[in-house]
Amino acid sequence: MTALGTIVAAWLFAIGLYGVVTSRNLVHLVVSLSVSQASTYVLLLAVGTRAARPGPPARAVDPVLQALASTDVVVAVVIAALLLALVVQVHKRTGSLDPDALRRLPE
Amino acid sequence: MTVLEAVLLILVAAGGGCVALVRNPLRQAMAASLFGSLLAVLFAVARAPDVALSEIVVGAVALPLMILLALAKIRGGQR
Amino acid sequence: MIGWVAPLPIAVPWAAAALVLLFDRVADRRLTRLLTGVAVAAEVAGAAALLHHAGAHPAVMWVGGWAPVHGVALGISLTLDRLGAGAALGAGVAVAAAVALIPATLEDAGTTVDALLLVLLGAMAGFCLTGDLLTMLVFFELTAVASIALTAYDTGSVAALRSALSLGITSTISAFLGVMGIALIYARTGALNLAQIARAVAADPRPDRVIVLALGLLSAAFLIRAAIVPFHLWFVDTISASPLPVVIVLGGVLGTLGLLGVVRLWPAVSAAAGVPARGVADVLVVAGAATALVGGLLGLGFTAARRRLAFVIVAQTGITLVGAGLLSAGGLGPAILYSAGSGLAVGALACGLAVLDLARPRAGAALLVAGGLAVAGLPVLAPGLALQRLERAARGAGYPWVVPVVALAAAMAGGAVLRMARSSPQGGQPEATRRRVAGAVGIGAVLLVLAVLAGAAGGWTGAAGGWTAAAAAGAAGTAPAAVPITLGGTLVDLLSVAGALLLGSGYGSGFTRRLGRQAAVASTWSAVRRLHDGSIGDAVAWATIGTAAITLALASAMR
Amino acid sequence: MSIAGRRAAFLAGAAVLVALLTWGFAGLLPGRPAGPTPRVGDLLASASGPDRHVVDPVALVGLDARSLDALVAAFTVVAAVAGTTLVLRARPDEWAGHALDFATGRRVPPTSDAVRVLGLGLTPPTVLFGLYLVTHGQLSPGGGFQGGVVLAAGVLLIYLAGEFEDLHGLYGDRALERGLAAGAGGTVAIGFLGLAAGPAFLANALPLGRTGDVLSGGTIPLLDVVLGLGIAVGFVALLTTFLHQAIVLRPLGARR
Repeated sequence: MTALGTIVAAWLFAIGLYGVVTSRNLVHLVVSLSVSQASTYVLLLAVGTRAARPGPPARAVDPVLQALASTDVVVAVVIAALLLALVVQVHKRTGSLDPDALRRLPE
Repeated sequence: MTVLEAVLLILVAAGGGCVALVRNPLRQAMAASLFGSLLAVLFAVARAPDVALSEIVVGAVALPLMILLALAKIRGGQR
Repeated sequence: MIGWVAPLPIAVPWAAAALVLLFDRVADRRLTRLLTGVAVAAEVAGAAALLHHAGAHPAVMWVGGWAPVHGVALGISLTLDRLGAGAALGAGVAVAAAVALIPATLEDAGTTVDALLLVLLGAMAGFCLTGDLLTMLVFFELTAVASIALTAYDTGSVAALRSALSLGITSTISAFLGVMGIALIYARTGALNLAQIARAVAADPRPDRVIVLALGLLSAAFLIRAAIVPFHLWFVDTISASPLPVVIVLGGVLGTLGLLGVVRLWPAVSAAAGVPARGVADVLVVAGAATALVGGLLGLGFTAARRRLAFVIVAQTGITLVGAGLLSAGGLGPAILYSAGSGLAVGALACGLAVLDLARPRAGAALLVAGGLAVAGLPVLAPGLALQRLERAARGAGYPWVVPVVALAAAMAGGAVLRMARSSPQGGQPEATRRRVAGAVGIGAVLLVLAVLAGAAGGWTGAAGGWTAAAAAGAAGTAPAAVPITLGGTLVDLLSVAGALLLGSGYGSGFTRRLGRQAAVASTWSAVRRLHDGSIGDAVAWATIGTAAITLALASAMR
Repeated sequence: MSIAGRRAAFLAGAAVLVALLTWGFAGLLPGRPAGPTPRVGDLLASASGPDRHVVDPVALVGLDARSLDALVAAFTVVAAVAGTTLVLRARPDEWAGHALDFATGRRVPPTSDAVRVLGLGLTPPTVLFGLYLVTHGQLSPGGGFQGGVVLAAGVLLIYLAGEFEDLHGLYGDRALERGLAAGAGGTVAIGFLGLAAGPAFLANALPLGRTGDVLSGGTIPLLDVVLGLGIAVGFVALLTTFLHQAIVLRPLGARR
């Protein structure tokens, strides 16, 4: 779990950010962010799993990390909703969802 | 690590790649729902039931639903 | 007694936020405003009491009564030292100024704005007061979530919506980095309490790549929010588009709190993990100096007032990081004083811009000039008195080269503000806004007076002891020392004020015009402008690059 | 930056970052003897669970030992929901029309009886499951956060059954936001209860009950209920705000 888990975590983090950086659609951009988010859960799981812990074998994943991750999952989706609300409002104002259409050269 | 966990991890990695690389937001919403379900199964198998419960409710249902509603508004405005 | 007071700066604003939302329709608007004001005042009073109480050794209070068992911290601590209490006080003052400025700037603001400001205040106080790494991070994430909608308050402006998205996305990525860093630290030490982490790391002095990677990720997480170059792209856009009361909070304290996170974290663990203190200081001082220079230079280069203000704040954060990054007792004191003074100056500048928006050019320009002199380092106000002391600390820590850099950055930032004042628009004087003008001018003046008072009380930073993560054990750390004001420091100060006056009066603009005609300079400048066009993808790409750079620098400094 | 330039710059930075992540993660693999201290989580799970009459160690950590984190999470939901309503508030150039089908632009036809029956039939079991999760947080996986979302899903099923306009009339514009504020405020009130009746803010000052009972664990079930109701109301508020946007609000001048 530990070795493969950490590799998958690094992959998910990077591919999610790649989606964000190269996105041509704001909805897509916000959803790509949730892929990077998943990498933190996979890492917490890899760290909290039995084999990675010292001491006698425990039954389940470390409760501190479970508490952190299970709360974070719920919080993350509310933040995603807030970002999607901004996206909806952007679309109302500009009629476009292209992140690069929002750019404006500063004075 | 069990074989099942390894297979699930690889599926999660592939699913995450799909979500980030699928460019059509509607298809992406479906991919995100699948990705959330896969994560939930992984957490359940790896004995993190609390996280699995959160993820199945949020990742597989709530988030995709919000994406669909946002897209619905946007489509409505485009016509 | 202190156990009673300690949770109040967090709990009172939150309780008030809940009440404000609850009685939104039932109660009169004046009543909810009063409730907001009382809650902010209570936070300020509570933080002041904690500051007064915190002595050389920090008091530790365990939330829920979960005291350590066999020296292992099971619960969350509130670690009450002067650094944290002072920062919580600063947050309270900034939010008070923001709340007071709302009537002058956002006439139709509803109760939701008050509630969000209160949630933000409680979160900032919690971030300052807790001694638990994970709790720090979740409080910090909440400060971001609460400020997203405040930034986008003007939903009719595309720039406001874009900058709120940029803030939301970069701060979310910052939170991911923080969680990853915490997971690594927990994997290695089994602890989340800062003091216990420090002890666990110190018990095993072998160089440890897990801890080094965790430090890199966590520092990047904090520096993204502090808008250190190259993490500053989202910040410049956000400050340019946010309502002015929000600018006071975002630009005046929230960035500095990111630096507080770094200060709490690094000395606690870096030395034992195999990165020599000098290596850490090198990374921080270079990042701070680069940020100060970029901020000063671009503050002069751009012409829009709001964008200039954003770069001036970036320069100030960079100078604060130089002081904190010296990792010496002598550097931290001036850094604290400087961040307090510069935050107050930012508040005064925001008030000045509000007055200009109300079409009172003379009063607005006066506030901007006073704020500009503060930024430039006039040795009457807190920033100047801090810079005087920073000169000696930098030389003492072996970074003499940073003294002229900081002076130059302060001169350029001050000059940028003075140019803002000079190019302020001329408008009519509609009679209906007299009360609003008086309010904005008054708040700005009060903030400037506070900056003078903070400078006069500059000695207190010397006694701001016991700031390390001494929670479970009460282990003593490096306390900021009193640094005497030297002749050299005063000279540097006066030089930078003179430089700011020269730059502000337009000196050198002919030179820059000639320079701008050269092809190479012109193409570089247009590339710089394009980099700051508010692209969200650019902000994320540069955040990735910066994170990689900081982690790489730390890893290569590893023994 | 140009799009190609941004992609190249990102790829360079990301390559270095991924290399560093792999380098550091490799240090987690077995090989280095573990430190002397056991993890806080294991200590809490083995030693403190029985003391607090709690079966699920995750609830013990999340709502007792680290209950402050749960408060922060609750207020994060408050801030996000309040922010969403602030961002999506109707502007002067919008008007609220009848529910429109966003695919065709026609007024929504009444939902077919089959869908109504299915949606309304699924509602009671979903709500029951949500209530079970909320009230059994200290006994089994779940708790206020998860149960709250399930409860919200149950309410949403009513909407899916085509009752949007009917239900929207039951409460005012911001009633849901107020419900969420009440839930989050309730957690602070429980915190003050600990300060008044116990040793410290958020102290578990209520009788602990018998291990395995629904009312065991002191303040843990109370926090679960308060959080669960707050989260449920908050999620319903979010979803209805989006639904309102999608179905009801039209830009002025749009074709009817």
